[in-house]
Amino acid sequence: MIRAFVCVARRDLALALRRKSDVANTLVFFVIVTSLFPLGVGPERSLLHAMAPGILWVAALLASMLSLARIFEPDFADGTLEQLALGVEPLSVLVIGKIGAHWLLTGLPLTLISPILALQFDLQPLAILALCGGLLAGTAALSLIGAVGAALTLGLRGGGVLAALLVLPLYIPVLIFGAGAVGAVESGLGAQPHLLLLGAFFLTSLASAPWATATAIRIALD
Amino acid sequence: MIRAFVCVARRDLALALRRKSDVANTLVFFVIVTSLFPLGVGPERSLLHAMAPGILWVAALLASMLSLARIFEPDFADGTLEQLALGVEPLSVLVIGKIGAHWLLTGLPLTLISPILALQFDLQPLAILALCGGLLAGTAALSLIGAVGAALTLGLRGGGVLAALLVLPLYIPVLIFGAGAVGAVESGLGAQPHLLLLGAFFLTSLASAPWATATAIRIALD
Amino acid sequence: MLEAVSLGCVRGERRLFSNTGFSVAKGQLLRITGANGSGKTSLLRILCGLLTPSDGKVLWNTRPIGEQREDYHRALTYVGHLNGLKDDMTPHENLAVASTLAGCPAGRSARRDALAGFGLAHCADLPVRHLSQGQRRRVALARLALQNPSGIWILDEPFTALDAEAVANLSRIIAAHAAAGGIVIFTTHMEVTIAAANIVLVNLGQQADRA
Amino acid sequence: MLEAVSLGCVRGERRLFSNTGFSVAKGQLLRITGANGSGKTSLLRILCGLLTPSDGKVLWNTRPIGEQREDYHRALTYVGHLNGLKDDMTPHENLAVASTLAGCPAGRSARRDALAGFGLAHCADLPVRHLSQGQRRRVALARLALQNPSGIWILDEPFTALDAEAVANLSRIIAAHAAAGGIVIFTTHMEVTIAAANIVLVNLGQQADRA
Amino acid sequence: MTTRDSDTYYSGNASPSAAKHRIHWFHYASPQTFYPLAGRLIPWFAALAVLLGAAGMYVGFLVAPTDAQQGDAYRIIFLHVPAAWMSMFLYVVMAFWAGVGLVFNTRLSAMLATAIAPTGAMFTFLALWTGSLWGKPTWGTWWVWDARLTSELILLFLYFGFMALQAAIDDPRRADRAGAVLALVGVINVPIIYFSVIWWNTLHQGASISMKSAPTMAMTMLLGMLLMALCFWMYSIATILARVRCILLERERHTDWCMTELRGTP
Amino acid sequence: MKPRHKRFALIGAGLATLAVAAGLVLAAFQKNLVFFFTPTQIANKEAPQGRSFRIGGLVEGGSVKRQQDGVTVRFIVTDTAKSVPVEFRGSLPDLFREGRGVVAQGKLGADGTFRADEVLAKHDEKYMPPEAKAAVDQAQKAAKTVIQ
Ligand code: HEM
Ligand SMILES: Nc1ncnc2c1ncn2[C@@H]1O[C@H](COP(=O)(O)OP(=O)(O)OP(=O)(O)O)[C@@H](O)[C@H]1O
Ligand SMILES: Nc1ncnc2c1ncn2[C@@H]1O[C@H](COP(=O)(O)OP(=O)(O)OP(=O)(O)O)[C@@H](O)[C@H]1O
Ligand SMILES: [Mg+2]
Ligand SMILES: [Mg+2]
Repeated sequence: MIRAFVCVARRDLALALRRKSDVANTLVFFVIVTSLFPLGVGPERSLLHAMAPGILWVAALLASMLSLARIFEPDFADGTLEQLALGVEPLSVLVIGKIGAHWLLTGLPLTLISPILALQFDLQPLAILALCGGLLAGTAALSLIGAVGAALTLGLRGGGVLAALLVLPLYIPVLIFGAGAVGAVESGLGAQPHLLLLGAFFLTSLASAPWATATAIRIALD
Repeated sequence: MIRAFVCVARRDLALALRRKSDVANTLVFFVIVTSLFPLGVGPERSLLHAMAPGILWVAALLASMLSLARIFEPDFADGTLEQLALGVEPLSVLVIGKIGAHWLLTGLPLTLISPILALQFDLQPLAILALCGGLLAGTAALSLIGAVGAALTLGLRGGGVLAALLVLPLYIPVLIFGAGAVGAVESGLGAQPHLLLLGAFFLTSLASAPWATATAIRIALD
Repeated sequence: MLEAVSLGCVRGERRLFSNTGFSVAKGQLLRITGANGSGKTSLLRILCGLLTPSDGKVLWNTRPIGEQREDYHRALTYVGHLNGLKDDMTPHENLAVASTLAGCPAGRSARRDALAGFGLAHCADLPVRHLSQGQRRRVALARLALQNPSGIWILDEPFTALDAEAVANLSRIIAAHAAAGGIVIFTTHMEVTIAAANIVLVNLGQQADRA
Repeated sequence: MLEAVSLGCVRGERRLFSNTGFSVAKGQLLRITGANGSGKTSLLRILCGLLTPSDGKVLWNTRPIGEQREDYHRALTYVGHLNGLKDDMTPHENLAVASTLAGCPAGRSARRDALAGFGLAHCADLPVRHLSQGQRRRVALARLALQNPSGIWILDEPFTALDAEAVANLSRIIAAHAAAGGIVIFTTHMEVTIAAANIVLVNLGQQADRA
Repeated sequence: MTTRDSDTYYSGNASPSAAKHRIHWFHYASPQTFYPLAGRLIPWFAALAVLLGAAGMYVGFLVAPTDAQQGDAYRIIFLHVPAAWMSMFLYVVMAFWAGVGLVFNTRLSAMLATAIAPTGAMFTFLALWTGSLWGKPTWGTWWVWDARLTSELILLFLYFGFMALQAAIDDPRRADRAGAVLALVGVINVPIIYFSVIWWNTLHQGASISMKSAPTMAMTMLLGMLLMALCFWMYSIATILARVRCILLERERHTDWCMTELRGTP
Repeated sequence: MKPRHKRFALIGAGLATLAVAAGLVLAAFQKNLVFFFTPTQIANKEAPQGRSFRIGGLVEGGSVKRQQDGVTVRFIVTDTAKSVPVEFRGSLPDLFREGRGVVAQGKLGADGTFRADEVLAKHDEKYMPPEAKAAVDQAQKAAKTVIQ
């Protein structure tokens, strides 16, 4: 079981690294979104500072959401998804492998690069720490929830939008607590409660999302 | 020539309306991005007001960029693009048809919906007018420029990011003038010069982008 | 032994077939024939457990396949219309992943032999996106050489895009598999001669025009 | 008359063929043979003008095709490995678009006849995504019935996925086109008998292993 | 517009006879003759670059007087202005050769364009870097979003895009042609950079040197700047030629002349 | 239409489009599209109200006054026709001198004082040694040019 799990995760990582796009795509998107804002909003320091948590978190959320839209689609189109479904191990385990790879390729780099982008906005060191911690748990939760949406809408005609509509209500709490953590530190309060809630959110989705995703994939292949 | 042009545009419109996603996708994205910000940033009025032009324009730019990434890809994958290239009419004319359809499906709805979203931010009526006018010409220019990027990266490994990297330098002026127009009105000046420049930008891309796109498509099919 | 018990299938508004039953024992070949659109692919996917039939059931060793999915999948190899290959990976890597998922990871040399058996030695390390139509099909089929020798092969038009030599080669491989006690279920529109003792035919008839 | 003058083609690091020349006159059939990966598809794409050859040129009525693209495309119909169909549109709509782009818009009844000719009457209004493999191929081929009668047809493996009846039907259509003064250039791995007077063969040889 | 791309599409190296007719014009455009010629020229240009650079530095840092407004900080001008000039000039040259490659399907000109891009990007970066270094003491800020600065930054992105696009495409012929399209589309940025200080009132100063009027600059300062500009020019030629030679060898390694060339220099 | 004619039509249309674009650009430059506003424009109410913008001009000779707190500076920006008082808290760039160019970002107060967040120095395109500069200054004493 572990072997199949590792195999799937490694396959996705290898594919992404080979295409480069998938890794870079999200990162570039994240960097672009955060850097376009100063261009659009104008160079006023205080304004940018106040906007920082919102901009960073919205950008991270969008980056994660957009990259998720196509997590199963290529496999569906070229027939490898049906091969996964015909594999010996439970599909939900393989799905965790795929989601894990996705997170390693998007959530993690995003978290790692965020301190640099935060510098643009003059955030204090503690706030940056809260940002990273929040993103670590938050992006993982986003990947898990997003995968359910992506699987549900696989092969459906209205694909992309529907997934967004299904997934967004669940994304919003992540956004609010995530941006809240940064804001709390900036205004001199502790970020702990926010971060704990994010952690709980992550664990809950870890327990339920893979099963839901696997079921949705079987339905899509039918 | 006109007939083939209309045929291609109608085909793309019909396909998009049939899938619905393509229209709704961009709109939903636009709405989400602009509405998430108040959530992420907090409800401070003056802050939101000052950010408004930037947020609206960045969101429009991203929506347009993301939907463009796949303007030629499906046609490339299912072989209809090579049929277009083997058509009797110049490819550049057919390309204008495709871009036109794309604009009707993204730029136009985006422009039409923007006044409603602008209300969130307390913009004055004149500023909203400048926003719409700017978006009208600006999104058209974005569609044209973006098509070049999409065609250049068709079937490449790093596709998506690369397209963004190629296209963004040319997007930046649109963003600056677009957001500038709204800002100018807000601060009591006329938006006219900004809008005129956006118009010029649009016309210049109209004259050059279809040719570049057609050439890029032929190169990609090679 | 694989049994289909009074299977029926409805796609969209159309009933493709109903009350179709057969059984295939070890060492037997089953060829499904029928015009375009008569439901062959649908039937094969039902046999794999990918599609739920509207009536009837599929039994393997007398138990429904849904109740023993893991064991059934260990015995099964399905090559469909789609090749199930990743364009960005080489044939070698594709085979490595496929064999691991099928529960019997193959070493590098085993994979090399499998590819060579399908005449792909010289392009085993090119990304699949650069291969010709027929070469891709061959990579998909090379999985057959890696799976357990008494398994069930379900092949949907395996001969498409193959040149004459490769067709002959594949026929030989199919015959050998059956001779070794395996089961092969396949469809094809081509006239192929397979030197096997025991071929069962199931005809799904003309294009399904019935309501 | 279509002429290929000392064509050569290099893909990646490999030279697929070189110094290949032939000419096809009106009423002639040209069949290109060769193993998988020998470069048949590449040659056909060069003849269409989609691929630039590394050497040589293609002449139509003694002028390079690049200098008269519009006229050449008006005469040309290409059916490649890919069907060139939109999954979300019906066969009818697909044909309408294809014929308009080819410069000879077909009316509804002409399209209906073309589809019926390929046995698709009953699924002419289903979206293509619901069709079987063979039915899709038929839709792609139905374009042939709408184009001008003395044109050039370039067909890449047109017989794949077709059932026996459809294969016979297509062979008939090809023969008739040649008899009416058209040119047909095609590849196939199947043994097909086409009742035409004048078939030229070009062999691209074995899998291109040369450097 | 169709004739244009049709030429490139079908003819070009497909017609050996045409190459024979052009041979007088394009003698040095053939890789075999160009390769050794470039090899012979490189040392000369490199030497010139070193000499001019030394002279320029000497004039700029030891001879030229202090500026009345800025004191000694202004001396960064001897790097900034030549680098900025070269960044724009090289882009135009690159687009020109890329366009020639696209239209006439000549291999060498496309390779020239590929070879120019990194040098151009380097000078663009140098202009941006020295500019913002200079901006801190004079203007009081590293960076402002004024038209000159923004458009120069866009130029850097265009160079990057050109290089990234070419790197992403395996097939060199396709890479050349795709790059050419991008380079041509980006040319419009160059006049914008140049005229931005006239069209908008920017924080960046206007032109000190123009065709129409006498330079508003002391003669020795001007001399230092011109020497440095010439030095950069020679340096560019030398590096570009060297890079073209590498690209030539890489792409034509299967041809006879490359084989002999490679065997000759073990 | 013959292919040749079609091609000419397309090229013609492209050129016409470019011409209109050029017209729009020229029209745009008739209007003010600026990095900063001059005191004259501010006097004519052409500058933004209640919003952050940039003001540019010369620092009027003898107008720079440092306040008691040591960080606040007041000076007057002029374009020789009109002038605007500016107040700024923070460190000034090295090149900030009386009689030289300056660009300041900030808001115009109700009292007509410009409250700056950032002050940048702007210089012209003239480079010359101090002696030459003195000579030129002598010659052009009266006609001080307005920076562009
Ligand atoms: C990052 C910031 C800067 C950028 C991107 C930049 C860019 C450029 C460019 C592209 C040019 C060439 C245009 C032309 O030839 O007209 C140029 C010229 C020049 N720049 Fe800058 N610049 C920057 C900062 C500065 C600063 C801070 C100064 C001086 C205080 C300065 C002084 C000059 C001068 C004197 C010229 C020559 C103008 C001429 O004679 O044509 N630049 N700069
Ligand atoms: N979702 C659907 N809605 C309506 N009809 C459908 C749907 N899915 C499949 N069909 C119909 O079911 C049939 C599909 O059959 P299938 O793909 O199994 O054919 P096949 O026998 O494999 O044909 P071929 O020889 O062409 O591969 C077709 O007639 C198709 O039109
Ligand atoms: N970009 C590329 N890089 C390397 N090799 C390539 C590339 N594109 C194609 N090839 C090689 O060129 C050949 C493609 O030939 P082509 O597709 O024309 O074959 P074919 O004769 O049509 O084969 P089939 O009968 O399988 O359809 C293959 O051997 C393939 O590996
Ligand atoms: Mg089938
Ligand atoms: Mg082929």
